[in-house]
Amino acid sequence: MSSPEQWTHPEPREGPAATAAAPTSEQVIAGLRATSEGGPELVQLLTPEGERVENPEFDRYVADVTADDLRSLYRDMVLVRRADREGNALQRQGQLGIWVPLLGQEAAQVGAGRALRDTDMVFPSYREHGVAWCRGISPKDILGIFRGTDHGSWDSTAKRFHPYTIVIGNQVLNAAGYAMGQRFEGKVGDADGEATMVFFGDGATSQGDVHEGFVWAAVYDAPLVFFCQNNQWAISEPTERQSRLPLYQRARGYGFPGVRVDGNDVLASLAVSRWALDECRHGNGPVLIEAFTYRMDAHTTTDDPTRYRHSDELEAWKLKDPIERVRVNLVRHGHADQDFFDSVQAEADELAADLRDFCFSMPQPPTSQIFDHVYAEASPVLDAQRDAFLAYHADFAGGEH
Amino acid sequence: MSSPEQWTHPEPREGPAATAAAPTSEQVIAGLRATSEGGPELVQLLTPEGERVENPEFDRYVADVTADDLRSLYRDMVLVRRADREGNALQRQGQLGIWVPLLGQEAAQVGAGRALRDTDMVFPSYREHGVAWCRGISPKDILGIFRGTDHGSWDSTAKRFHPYTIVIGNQVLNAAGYAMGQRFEGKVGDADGEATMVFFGDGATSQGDVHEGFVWAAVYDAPLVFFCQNNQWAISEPTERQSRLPLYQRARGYGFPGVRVDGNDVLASLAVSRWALDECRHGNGPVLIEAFTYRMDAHTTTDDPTRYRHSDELEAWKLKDPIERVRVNLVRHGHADQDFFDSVQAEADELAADLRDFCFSMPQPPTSQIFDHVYAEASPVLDAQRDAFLAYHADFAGGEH
Amino acid sequence: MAAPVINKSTPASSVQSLTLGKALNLGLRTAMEADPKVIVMGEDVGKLGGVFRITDGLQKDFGEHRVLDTPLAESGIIGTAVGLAVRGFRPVCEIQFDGFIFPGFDQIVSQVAKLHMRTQGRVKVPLVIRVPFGGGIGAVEHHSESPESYFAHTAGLKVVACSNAVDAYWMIQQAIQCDDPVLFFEPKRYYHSGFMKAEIDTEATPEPLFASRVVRQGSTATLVAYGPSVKVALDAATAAEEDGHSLEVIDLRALSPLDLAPVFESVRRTGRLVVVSEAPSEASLTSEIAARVQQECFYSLEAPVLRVTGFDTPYPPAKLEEEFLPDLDRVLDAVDRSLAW
Amino acid sequence: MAAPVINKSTPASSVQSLTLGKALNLGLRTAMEADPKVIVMGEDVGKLGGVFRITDGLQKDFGEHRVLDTPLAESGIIGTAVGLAVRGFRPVCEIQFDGFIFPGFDQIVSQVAKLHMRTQGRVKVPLVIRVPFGGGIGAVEHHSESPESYFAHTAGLKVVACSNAVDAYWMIQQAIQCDDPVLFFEPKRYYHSGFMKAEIDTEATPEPLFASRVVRQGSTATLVAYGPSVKVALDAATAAEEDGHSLEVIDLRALSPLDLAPVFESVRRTGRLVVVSEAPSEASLTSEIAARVQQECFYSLEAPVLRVTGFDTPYPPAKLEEEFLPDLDRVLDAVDRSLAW
Ligand SMILES: Cc1ncc(C[n+]2csc(CCOP(=O)(O)OP(=O)(O)O)c2C)c(N)n1
Ligand SMILES: Cc1ncc(C[n+]2csc(CCOP(=O)(O)OP(=O)(O)O)c2C)c(N)n1
Ligand SMILES: [Mg+2]
Ligand SMILES: [Mg+2]
Repeated sequence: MSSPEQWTHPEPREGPAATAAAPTSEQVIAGLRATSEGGPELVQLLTPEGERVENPEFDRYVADVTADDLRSLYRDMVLVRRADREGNALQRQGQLGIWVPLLGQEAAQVGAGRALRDTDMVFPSYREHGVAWCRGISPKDILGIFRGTDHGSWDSTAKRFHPYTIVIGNQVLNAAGYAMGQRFEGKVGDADGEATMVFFGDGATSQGDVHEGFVWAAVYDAPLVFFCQNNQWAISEPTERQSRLPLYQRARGYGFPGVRVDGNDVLASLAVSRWALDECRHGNGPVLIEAFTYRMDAHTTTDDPTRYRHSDELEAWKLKDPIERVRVNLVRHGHADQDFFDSVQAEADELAADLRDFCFSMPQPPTSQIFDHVYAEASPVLDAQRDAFLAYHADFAGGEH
Repeated sequence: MSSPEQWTHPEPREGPAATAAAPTSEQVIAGLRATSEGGPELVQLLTPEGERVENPEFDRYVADVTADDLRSLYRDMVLVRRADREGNALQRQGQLGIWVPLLGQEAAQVGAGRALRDTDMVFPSYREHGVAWCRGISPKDILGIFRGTDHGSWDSTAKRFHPYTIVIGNQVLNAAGYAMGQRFEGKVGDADGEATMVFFGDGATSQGDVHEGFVWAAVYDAPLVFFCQNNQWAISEPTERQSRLPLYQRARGYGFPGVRVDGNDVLASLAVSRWALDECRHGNGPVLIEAFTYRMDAHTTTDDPTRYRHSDELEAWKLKDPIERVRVNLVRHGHADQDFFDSVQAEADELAADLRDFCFSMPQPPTSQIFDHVYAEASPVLDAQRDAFLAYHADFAGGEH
Repeated sequence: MAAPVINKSTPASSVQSLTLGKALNLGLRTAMEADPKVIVMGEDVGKLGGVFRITDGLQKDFGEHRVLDTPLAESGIIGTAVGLAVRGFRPVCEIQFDGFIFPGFDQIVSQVAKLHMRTQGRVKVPLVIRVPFGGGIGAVEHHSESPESYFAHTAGLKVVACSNAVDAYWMIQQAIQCDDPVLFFEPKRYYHSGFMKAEIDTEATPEPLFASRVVRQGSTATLVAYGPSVKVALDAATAAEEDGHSLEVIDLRALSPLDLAPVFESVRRTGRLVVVSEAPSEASLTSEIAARVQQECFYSLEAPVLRVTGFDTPYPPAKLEEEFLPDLDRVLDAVDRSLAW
Repeated sequence: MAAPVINKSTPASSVQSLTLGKALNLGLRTAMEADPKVIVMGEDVGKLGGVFRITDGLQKDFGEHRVLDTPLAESGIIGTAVGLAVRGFRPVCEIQFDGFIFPGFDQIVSQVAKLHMRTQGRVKVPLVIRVPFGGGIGAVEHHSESPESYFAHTAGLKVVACSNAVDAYWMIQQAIQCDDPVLFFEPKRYYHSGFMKAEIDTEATPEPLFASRVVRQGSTATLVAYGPSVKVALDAATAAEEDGHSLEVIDLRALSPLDLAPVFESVRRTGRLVVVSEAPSEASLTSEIAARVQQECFYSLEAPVLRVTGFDTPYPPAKLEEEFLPDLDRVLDAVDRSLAW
């Protein structure tokens, strides 16, 4: 998460606003190609135009997906996007310190999230609001992170959805350890096996921890799906600053499979995730998935992408919108009518309104929370520090200094 | 470097000495296969029996190697081994705190070392006495590390041979940075280009720093040869604990070439290193070389390999001795007679005797050395600390307490 | 950039009114112009100019080989900077936020700090690691930490913190010129604060880098602070004046080596010392200051050295940071306690 | 293993005479027998039994899924241990040498220390990180360091150091039972020392883990030490007796949270304190002790708190370590200075 000038309350600038350096037209074209073409190995089941294309390898993983299911995937994406936009708006209105938008990554996340079973475990990074949703976590439980009241209020054990991890890459090793535990406990080996899925970005692939996670998971045959959302950007740096090769090929050097999926295709994301989880359940993990997608919004609400990327790129990706292609498909096959879309929209607006109300009513956390839960077993030194401060604080609040 | 019981002055054991767990015969066979067969992609120019085999890809890199050169390579290996054995002996006699033997890795190191030019830079780990030798560094300059008088006394800038690095993996990033600098300075691009070579072990490949070194070098097209000596063991852990795949294949995921060379074949090591350096000079770096070899001795003088590996393995590798195959080849082709071998042996003994004398006469470093060179620009706090201690020390040495 | 302010005593062009952030930017630019071996590297320092815009415009003017948008890994940033320094460069690494320096910790402790000694002075490591540090910006976890004590505890490193725009401008240049590795801590919350804007005379002669400075004279008690806490201490001193207390304020500037002579001198006069820092107190720089002062000023102290610091907890969620961070009132409370001892 | 020593007050089988290393080994074994969730992981801890043989025989008896020879990477060891802890295991990580903990520093600071707070107590991280620490073994670089202050400065961690075989046996078990992450420092130079062999009654009731202990009573001055320095302090106290000085010696045992009540009590009686540690002094645990004692015992101190520590330099080459390390004479010199203040 970057913290930009907004955070530091800058004075109004005297000079002209920074303008994005104007790229040459060759640069625009090269950039567009690099970021928008997934290459021949991209697994896609639903084209940007909403057409279902056959894939002999992965079709069977979504053979059971009914029109009902597709509508439900659509609904998840719409709701998730709506909550995301509300988060963004709440930040703009000063209700949140920062917001980390997922805009554009709904299909990657909902596809992966819906492939998971209750018994599976998830380690998110900080942008996985869509996966959280699929784990039954309300956007309300995420809000505290960005409002600054807590670090997330869901029960990560009950939901099997680990807290958001902000230090890039850390969670990949934590997930590898968890998955090793699943294996050590004998929970792996057949179709009922458990698995773990860990989320990280394209930029994260450069971190030593991600590599070590690959090494550990490979050596211990851990039932771990590495789910890399390549949204083309690590803040201002394009993927070319992290790797010469497409990221799914990184797996080659470790001896486990790597697959590139169209991250804007929820069906493909679902299929590939199911396949990968299935491999892991059976003891054939780990597996790397690179979901080829695009960060449609800024890195965070404090980021200014006009400084480093060209709007043409965004326009090109708009044509590949993850929600739109499902809508078109549903319409084309007569699987949904306007009523359906309206009702989803209404539901989304309600979700947003509810989130908004919730946000406005979030209480200021008590001062004592600074000291709570630092340790599981009390520390007398910290207790004394707390008692002294709370006494001072009460005193101070009570009388004048 | 492991520090074992010897370092901590253990009392004589009351019980029986630890005995190596006896492996099953299947384990012996599997182990032998894993550690002794390099696989079909192994580049070999000289068989263990001393026969020169053709290699269309790499022959040209040693086309200029004359009988003189081969004798000189032989001589280097013999001298380097002799110095190594002397180091080992000096440790046994209490003259050194520890010794890190290179026994068995002479060909890998001399082949690589002789491929380097003066203008190239080298980043060793802690076992590269053979490479040091090729850089014109006397074994005497290494002795201080193991006697505990200094951390190496060669001039790393003049010799272009960085200090030994003990924290596994660190030097790989340092080398990547150096090679980036060579490139930034425009020293790369043709046959006269500069290059850097960095040495590390099989175990080191698991470290995050080595991965990050791969990422950086790839992204910045750094003229860096990653020279991994896979000596089959990281202290007590076989390579299987670090990777599913042969290590040279790790490069696949980063988009640069990886080659496995017979690390016990000095000619092959020379050829592959020349090729790799040449690629780097021309701007086609980085390149990964895995030198498939074997640690014939203990990890260090404080290690006890009987606890974790079977002697059959060692016996199998003795048949592949790096020096012996060159000797056989020289004899077979009439390129060397007994006089030559005798003279090399005499030279080796002289080197050892000289090293020994030197070791015995190494002075105790002055107390003030504790404080020297902590900073390039003086720190008043540390100076005061030093002055107070040296005064106390002088006082203490002078009178009674 | 603001229009230069005309100042009588110096040529018009040599004085500029700059925020702390712009002062750092100008300091970096000046250093890069002066020495082609100076390079800037880090995450997003190029086109974006860093998430705080401290390197704004530098890549455009100095090129991609002198301002490197690096891959996302801090050990990589520091580790390659070491190699570049060995090659003769003077790298200036930006760590995006305080809490992200830890993946690079090993390279700092094992290589950056030790290489000069390891080579008996043959290899210098003139690199600067810039760390925007401290809280007060309403951020999420890991973005508000004060890790300076880890580095002060590490022999072989030098550590400084600037507290104002003028120092920022000079100290960054001096750090770059220093032949030792310097951890350079910047009070991020003041980067763009208008009230931190200052007249910077680029032709002035700066004070030495590793020297603390009395920034306000007083006689009742002494306050010692660094980085963002200097402003807190100064505000406290202003407020205390109303109560008739004259507080001396010392800006440490150098955190390692510490320049405590002015502190000792001050405490010998005032007999009382309060040390202010956002960092947790346990085994920290504030402990060190207390330990040294009680030793050097044993007979002068009329009360023990007191500390006003962040608590020994992880940095709390943003809504609680105001209570976590030392503020004017907590400092004054400590002064009162000291006076009442 | 030595034959059990017969002791009258307890059944023959419950008392054994063990070195510090063997005591740790037995403590680990006992913990693993008691709780199947306890697993041991690290480099070479399996067949080899660790480079110091502290885990000797454990893999043979508990299997490869409970004693893991891990890949060679410390961030990996700690990072996967966190995940295993989240899954319900109680991992005991061995870091091969003090100087190699730094690649794992980020995981320790960012995850191990913060996960419990981050989850408001919902997720516990009951992991133990064993670190053989300190000098005196004639080793090469990075093998003789004392990094404990870095961890004491890190909120969310608990830190202990054992100084003798009996404590080693109990403390490792208590650390494993603790629901907080514990950094467990072991004085490696005494692992196999015969003079450290002690009678361990495995049926005794141990003292609490996070409590310091007066290990020798005295009245002239107080010495505080931990880990390997406890022996130095005790030797100094014995030597001082000849000069008629009665020194009280306190073994801290707990480094975070510090249990200083017995220290305060002692200093209030003796008026003088010398703190001994091998670690560099700057911004360290010894600074913290000095800072707290000068505050709590302000009116009792007859001399400032003095420190005898390693110098603020990288650990020197082995031939110089005798001079670098605090020894009996430097401790006595400090006591003399304290008495003469
Ligand atoms: C260790 C670390 N360094 C730096 C940062 C600051 N930071 C936050 S997000 C980010 C970019 C991440 O990019 P990517 O991995 O592609 O994920 P994305 O944000 O695009 O989802 C950076 C540099 C961090 N959080 N952690
Ligand atoms: C970061 C770090 N962790 C642990 C060690 C201890 N150690 C020294 S050598 C070694 C094994 C290295 O194996 P490998 O990389 O294969 O090199 P080799 O010794 O076989 O040449 C270990 C674990 C270390 N030096 N650095
Ligand atoms: Mg990204
Ligand atoms: Mg090896």
